[in-house]
Amino acid sequence: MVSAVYIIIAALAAAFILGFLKEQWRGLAYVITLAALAFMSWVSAGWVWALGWQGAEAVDILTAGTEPPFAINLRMGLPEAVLTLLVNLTGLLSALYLKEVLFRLGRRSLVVLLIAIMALSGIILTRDIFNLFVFFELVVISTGGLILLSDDVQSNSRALSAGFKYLIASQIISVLLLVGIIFAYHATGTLNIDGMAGADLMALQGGVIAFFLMFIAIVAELKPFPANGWALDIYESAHPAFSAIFSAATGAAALYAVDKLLLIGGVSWLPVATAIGIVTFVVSNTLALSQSNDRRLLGYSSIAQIGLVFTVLGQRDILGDDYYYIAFGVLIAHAVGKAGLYWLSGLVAGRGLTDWSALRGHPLLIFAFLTFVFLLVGLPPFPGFYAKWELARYLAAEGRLALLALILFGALIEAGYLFRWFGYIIKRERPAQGVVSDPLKQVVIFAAVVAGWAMAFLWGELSGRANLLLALPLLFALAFLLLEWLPAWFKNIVAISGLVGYFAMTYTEYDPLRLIFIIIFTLGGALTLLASFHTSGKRIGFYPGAMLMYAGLVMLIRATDSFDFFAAWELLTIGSYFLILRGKHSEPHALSYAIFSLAGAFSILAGFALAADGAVHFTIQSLSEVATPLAPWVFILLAVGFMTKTAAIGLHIWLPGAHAEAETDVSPMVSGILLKAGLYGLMMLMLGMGIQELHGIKLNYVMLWIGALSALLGNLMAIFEEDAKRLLAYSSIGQMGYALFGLALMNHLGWLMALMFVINHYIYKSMLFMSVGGVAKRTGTRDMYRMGGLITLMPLSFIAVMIGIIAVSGVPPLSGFGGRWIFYNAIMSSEYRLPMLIIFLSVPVAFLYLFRLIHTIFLGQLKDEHRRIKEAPFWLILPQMIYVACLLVFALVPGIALRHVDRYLNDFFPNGGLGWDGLLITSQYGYWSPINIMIIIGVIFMLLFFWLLFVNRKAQKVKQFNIVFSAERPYRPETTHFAWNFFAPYRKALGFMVQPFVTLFWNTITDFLHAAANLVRRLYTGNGQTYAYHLLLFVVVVFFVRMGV
Amino acid sequence: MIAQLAMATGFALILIGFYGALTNRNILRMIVAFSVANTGVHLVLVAVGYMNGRTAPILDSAVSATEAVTRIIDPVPQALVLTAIVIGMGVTALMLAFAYKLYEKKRSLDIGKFTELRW
Amino acid sequence: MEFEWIKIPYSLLTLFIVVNYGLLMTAFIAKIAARVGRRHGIPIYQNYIDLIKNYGLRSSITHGVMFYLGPVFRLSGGVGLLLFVPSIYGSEMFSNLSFAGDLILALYFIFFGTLGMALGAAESGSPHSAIGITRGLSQVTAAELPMALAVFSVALQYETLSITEIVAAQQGSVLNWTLFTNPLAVVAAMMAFLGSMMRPPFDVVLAPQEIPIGPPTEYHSSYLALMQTNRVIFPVAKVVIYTNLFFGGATNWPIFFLKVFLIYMVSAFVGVAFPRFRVEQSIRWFLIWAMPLGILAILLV
Amino acid sequence: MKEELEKRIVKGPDGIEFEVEPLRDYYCEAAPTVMPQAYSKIIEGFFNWARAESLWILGFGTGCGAIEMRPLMTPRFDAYRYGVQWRPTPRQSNLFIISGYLSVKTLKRAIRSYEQMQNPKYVIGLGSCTINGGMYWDSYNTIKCLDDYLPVDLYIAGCMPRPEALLAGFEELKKLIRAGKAEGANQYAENFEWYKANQKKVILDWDMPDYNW
Repeated sequence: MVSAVYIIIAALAAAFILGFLKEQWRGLAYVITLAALAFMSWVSAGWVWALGWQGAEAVDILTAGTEPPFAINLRMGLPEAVLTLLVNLTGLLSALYLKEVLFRLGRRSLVVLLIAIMALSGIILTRDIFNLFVFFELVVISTGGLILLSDDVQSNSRALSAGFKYLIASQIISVLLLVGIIFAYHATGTLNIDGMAGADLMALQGGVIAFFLMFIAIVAELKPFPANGWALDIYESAHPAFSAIFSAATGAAALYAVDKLLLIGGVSWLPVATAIGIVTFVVSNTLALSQSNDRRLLGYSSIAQIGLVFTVLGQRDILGDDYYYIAFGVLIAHAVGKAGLYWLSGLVAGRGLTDWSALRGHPLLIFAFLTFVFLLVGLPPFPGFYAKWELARYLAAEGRLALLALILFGALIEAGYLFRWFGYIIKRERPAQGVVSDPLKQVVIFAAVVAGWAMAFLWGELSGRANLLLALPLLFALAFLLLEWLPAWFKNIVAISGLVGYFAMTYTEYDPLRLIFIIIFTLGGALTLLASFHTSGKRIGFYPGAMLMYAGLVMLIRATDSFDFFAAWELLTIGSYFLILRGKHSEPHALSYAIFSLAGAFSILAGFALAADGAVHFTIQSLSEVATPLAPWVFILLAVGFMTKTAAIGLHIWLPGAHAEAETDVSPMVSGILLKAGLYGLMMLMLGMGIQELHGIKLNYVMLWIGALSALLGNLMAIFEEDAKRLLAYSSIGQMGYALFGLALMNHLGWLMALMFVINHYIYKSMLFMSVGGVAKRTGTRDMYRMGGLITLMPLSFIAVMIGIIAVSGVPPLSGFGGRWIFYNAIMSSEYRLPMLIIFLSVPVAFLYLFRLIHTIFLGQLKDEHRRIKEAPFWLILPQMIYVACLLVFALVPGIALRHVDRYLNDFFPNGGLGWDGLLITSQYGYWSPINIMIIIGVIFMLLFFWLLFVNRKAQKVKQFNIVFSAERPYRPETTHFAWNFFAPYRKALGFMVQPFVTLFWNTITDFLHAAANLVRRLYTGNGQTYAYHLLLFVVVVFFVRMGV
Repeated sequence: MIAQLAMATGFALILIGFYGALTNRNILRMIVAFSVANTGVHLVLVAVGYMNGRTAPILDSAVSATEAVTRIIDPVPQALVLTAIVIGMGVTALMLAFAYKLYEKKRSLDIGKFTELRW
Repeated sequence: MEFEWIKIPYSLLTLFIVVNYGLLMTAFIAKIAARVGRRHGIPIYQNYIDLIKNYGLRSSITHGVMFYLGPVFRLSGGVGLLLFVPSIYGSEMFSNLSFAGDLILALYFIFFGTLGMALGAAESGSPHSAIGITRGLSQVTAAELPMALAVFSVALQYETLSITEIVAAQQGSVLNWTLFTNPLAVVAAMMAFLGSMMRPPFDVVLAPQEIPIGPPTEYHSSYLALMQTNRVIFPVAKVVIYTNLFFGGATNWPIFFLKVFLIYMVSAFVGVAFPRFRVEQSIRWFLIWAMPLGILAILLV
Repeated sequence: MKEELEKRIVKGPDGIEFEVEPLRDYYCEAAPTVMPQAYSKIIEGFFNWARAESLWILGFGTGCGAIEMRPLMTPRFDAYRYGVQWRPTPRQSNLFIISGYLSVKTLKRAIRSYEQMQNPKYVIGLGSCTINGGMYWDSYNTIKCLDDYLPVDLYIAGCMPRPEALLAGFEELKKLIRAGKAEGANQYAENFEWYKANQKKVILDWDMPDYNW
């Protein structure tokens, strides 16, 4: 292998040669620079290959041919190789990116660039402390030079002032560092880091202060929270390509320098590192919330990410051999993501976050943006995800829960503002100036994207678990990215056949409980996708999102290990987020959905980490073996996570907006199918952990109350809704409340009822959403009081809605009654009484909003503008009719689905099963024979109907205004259709129960965060001197905190 | 005795430099203050290497190579200070270049004038 | 518990008896209510005449398919409710079609008629019927809560959901009736009974003259005839459930007629004495007075 | 013609413009038809008996006679005994009592209610105002002879007839119905044009289809 020192030699040689070239031979100079950078990258890549795969040993390069204390030595181990590769590659790509700027400024800027990259590689390689100082100063000087590349140097002095502030800060840092070095040398007698580490500097006289000065100087390079005003100004004003180098390369080099220093400092300094790191991570992320300039936001985000890596460095004592896997996972994800975003910001003209909506015309660039956001937030399948999982596992094992909570909180905020930004891109109206279409810059960006996905694959391989990228469902979903150019109907066929094929391939492997869920997710999904034929064009972004959700759902069912379960959970969350975001006004709702779901996912992550207690592979089944002191907390964390997905009361405010604003064929998917993932999670949890107790309170009793309250309040809120889809959304909250109640009963019939609700809710909710979507598509509005009298124009939709509401309200002939019957038998045999009372109130309440739905849309007075509307599109009607058939079949023969599950549940809840003999279903208390009921009601109904038809065979068909109107002539259809504020008396009586307290609660939290961010960011006044004060103050404070306390 | 005196003056210069940099609003005054601080650091560097009763680490007729070990002070800080001085000079030169550019832009040398980038 | 063909004629017989009994009894109770107002009151056979006259009317109009289905839903709801519950305890002949479902079926089948009526009346397009439906649904759902609580408390008390077993448990002396063994449930149920009988304290739904008789404003001739038949069958069917659950059921027809009449009289008595509640007043009345009793009934069973 | 009844061009949600003609789109324009007797004499007789025994009056009081109709429902006169009952909606009522003078405005509403009643339907005119205009014989806005506008089956004389007279009138009407001679509805249907012409002569703003179902 080529010796590592050639990296530095190549850079210096190239810089030297450039000196000889004529001023106007710019092309040649540029080529030489690129060649040098390429060579340096090739050398470090060679070392990465040798050390990583060939199994070679770390090599020490003795520069002066003698042992360290008397000469500087460089070391090339695996970490150094990876980091130098990262630095050199970033340098090369940025050089490519800066082509025309470098051409304009000539060869002097090329030299400065080469020196900068060489200095960064030097920082990583050198093992000598003074040499480290020299390389740091080289970085300072070259950074000072590179900042001036920024294009707005001519226009205003922002870049200049940022550079000057940086130099002020670096002066202070160099003073501290030099004093620290000399005293450390004086104490230990050597300048070599390994030598100092061996000499146990702490014990020597004055050693602690010396180390502190060195340590705090290098940490100041990492831009810690109070002392990073100068860094933000650089990020905001410098050329984006330089900011990419500054955040990815300089950040990585400085981090590794601190890591080397910590070898000297020993374990006692790790808590200080963790404290500084976590404060920087959380506070910088919070401050990023209130940013509107894109580069300054990226600056805050990069400071936060470096803070996170610094926290990981601070945890090196407990992370053991996974230390590099986690640290590099987070670092590389940050580097690639941040560099990519900076390069992307070079293409966008406007600097506001909403100006990025110019990207909308370029799907590839949006895919790039998404890849970088995924890298930063740490979503599967990217390295950050694996790193976060392992980190959580170690932290939970060590009991450092506060730290874990802070990390997850910071990650949640970061996800929040990045997804908010993505929402702006997709939804805000596009600015006049389009995207700069410079092919070279786009090549650089896509290089970063490819690097991101390569790292994802690599981290999957290294993780020792099933590599996510090799999971068949995920691959199938990602394949749709390649099919984006095809027409929508073709992709729809591929998607449906994929789902059905997957079911046909694997349906034998599931037990009855999972079989029901798999049928709903795959066959049900295929059925819902039928409705997607009604659209035209390419529908860019719909199928990858949808298939990602279905992939997540399917992998969730098949997951046995907690890691796969969690990965599937996050995949389905992201997939459904993309689906919801497609709605016209769905941006804020999709964002709140994403944040709630991610918060839920993080609580699940914490729950699994806590339960695993250090074990690398923790299966779902082994939830039952969790030790008693931890078990209730694990139960709570996991239950909260799953309940955010089933929108239990308190965590439900995202659901109405998300389901109502989604597209016509997305609402059924998100509402009918996605909510079941939460229920499946709860089932696995309760099957595993059974009834838990915390301080004497049974946790499933608490869930009973939550389920009951969700049922009641969900239904009550649905009554007073004017928007049809929001009404259905609130009703979903109510239905999920029922299912949660059934599960929490923890007896045989309770679970059977929950499953009955799972099936019923899927069928009728998808059907109702489709029919309401079809009506909204035809009438152009979702407000119910604007519709009316559509029964003659949209008869099939009417039939679907009527069958739907009969099923939902639980009136006998249809399957809803089955759910209620099992519910009654379940509560008969359970010993809880009070929560049931709330359920009893919510049973009839469901009746009200269902009637309101059908009355205001289909019956009553037909408005003028709706006189010529056609029936809903065929492809929306077909699935509805299939659902009607399903409902009737399920009403007649519930046994086909429930019988097997009933027997399967016997081994969890032995007593209380149902008897399935012939047509009659008997339980311990009562009996129910669906077929007889249907026949009897049918016969009576038909008899009376034909009798009435016979008697009224000569009836005169009249129109809408031939009504008894107290002998007056009705004025207009709008004034005679009673639909607005339909249940006014009910609101007078029970209105107090639907005041939006929960929304108020969550709004105050977010407002508090924004206010705090707005307040704290005032700290950066923009004055270089104040930044110097901050730096010194930071040094003094850390000193006293470390020494004094 | 001399070493402690040199060390003390070194630290004094550093503190004076910091004080000057933090209180003066004029950029040039700040640069001068920083160079004062730098010289203070260099003084400290050299003072640390001093040993009583020993001479400068120059191998010439006065001190031959063989007896050098007992006669000369620790040469390493001296070497370090050379590099430190060079680097200090480089950074100060860059700061002056920036100061000139800043003045060109805003016709003012007051650090408080350049606060467009904030919050 | 199995279906035999002989059950159909038996059920029709029960239906015939109940329809005639209903027509006579409602006229008789109307006469009693009149006598309270010192009026002579309608002749006993008046209901028959009204029925025949409505069928006899020559012309009728229709607002659409759902308009047709309104009365059909309503009457099939009433007839179904009657037939799903065993009328006479112990007699195979008059156990009607109760093999199809138990107490829960009866409890939920009450909504079948209400839902159908609401849909039919809404199809007529008249705002008066829509307002009537809103009031009706709001009130019925509030009234349904104490009923559900009482029924559940009884089910818990007798550990069964099958009506025949509940009636069997109440045989023997009068003291075995649920009235005495579980009085709170019975009081709650009777309050709920008032709510669903469309009698004056809670007749804001029909509210004659205010919103010309609410939902059935647009119904006439044969539709109205069907509704009149239901106006007769449905209360009796509901009362049959009450007798079976709370008042020891009926072992033969005379006891059946007597018990049904007495329970029906309860709502007549209250109806004659009290003015009409507004909807939110009636909702509050149910939730403040009836529901606590129901809750106590369940907790103390 | 009122503004809301004018023909207008309306744009549907899918952008198609079409014309809405309220009188044609909101109302059924069929003319009344003569309803044949029931299948045979006996059944028609039986039905007539039932119709006679259960007279449902429409709660529509016009003029001073209305106050006389209230006592019918009080204990003293109690018309319930004879199967007579109030019905608030014209749909369900068979008997329409024009109780006193009928101004043109009220006539328009009376016709609308009458036409919403089901065949067979009967009309009783109270007092002399319905016979020949009574004391308003020379008034500019009342109608002088009810017979020109509605087919009247029975007149009860008296300015205003007391409840006892009304009860006697009901007995008289029952005899007519039982005899099958109370076919006002069919008579109205047969010479519908004549009736409608008379009505339009008096009611100038007749902004309705001819027969308002």
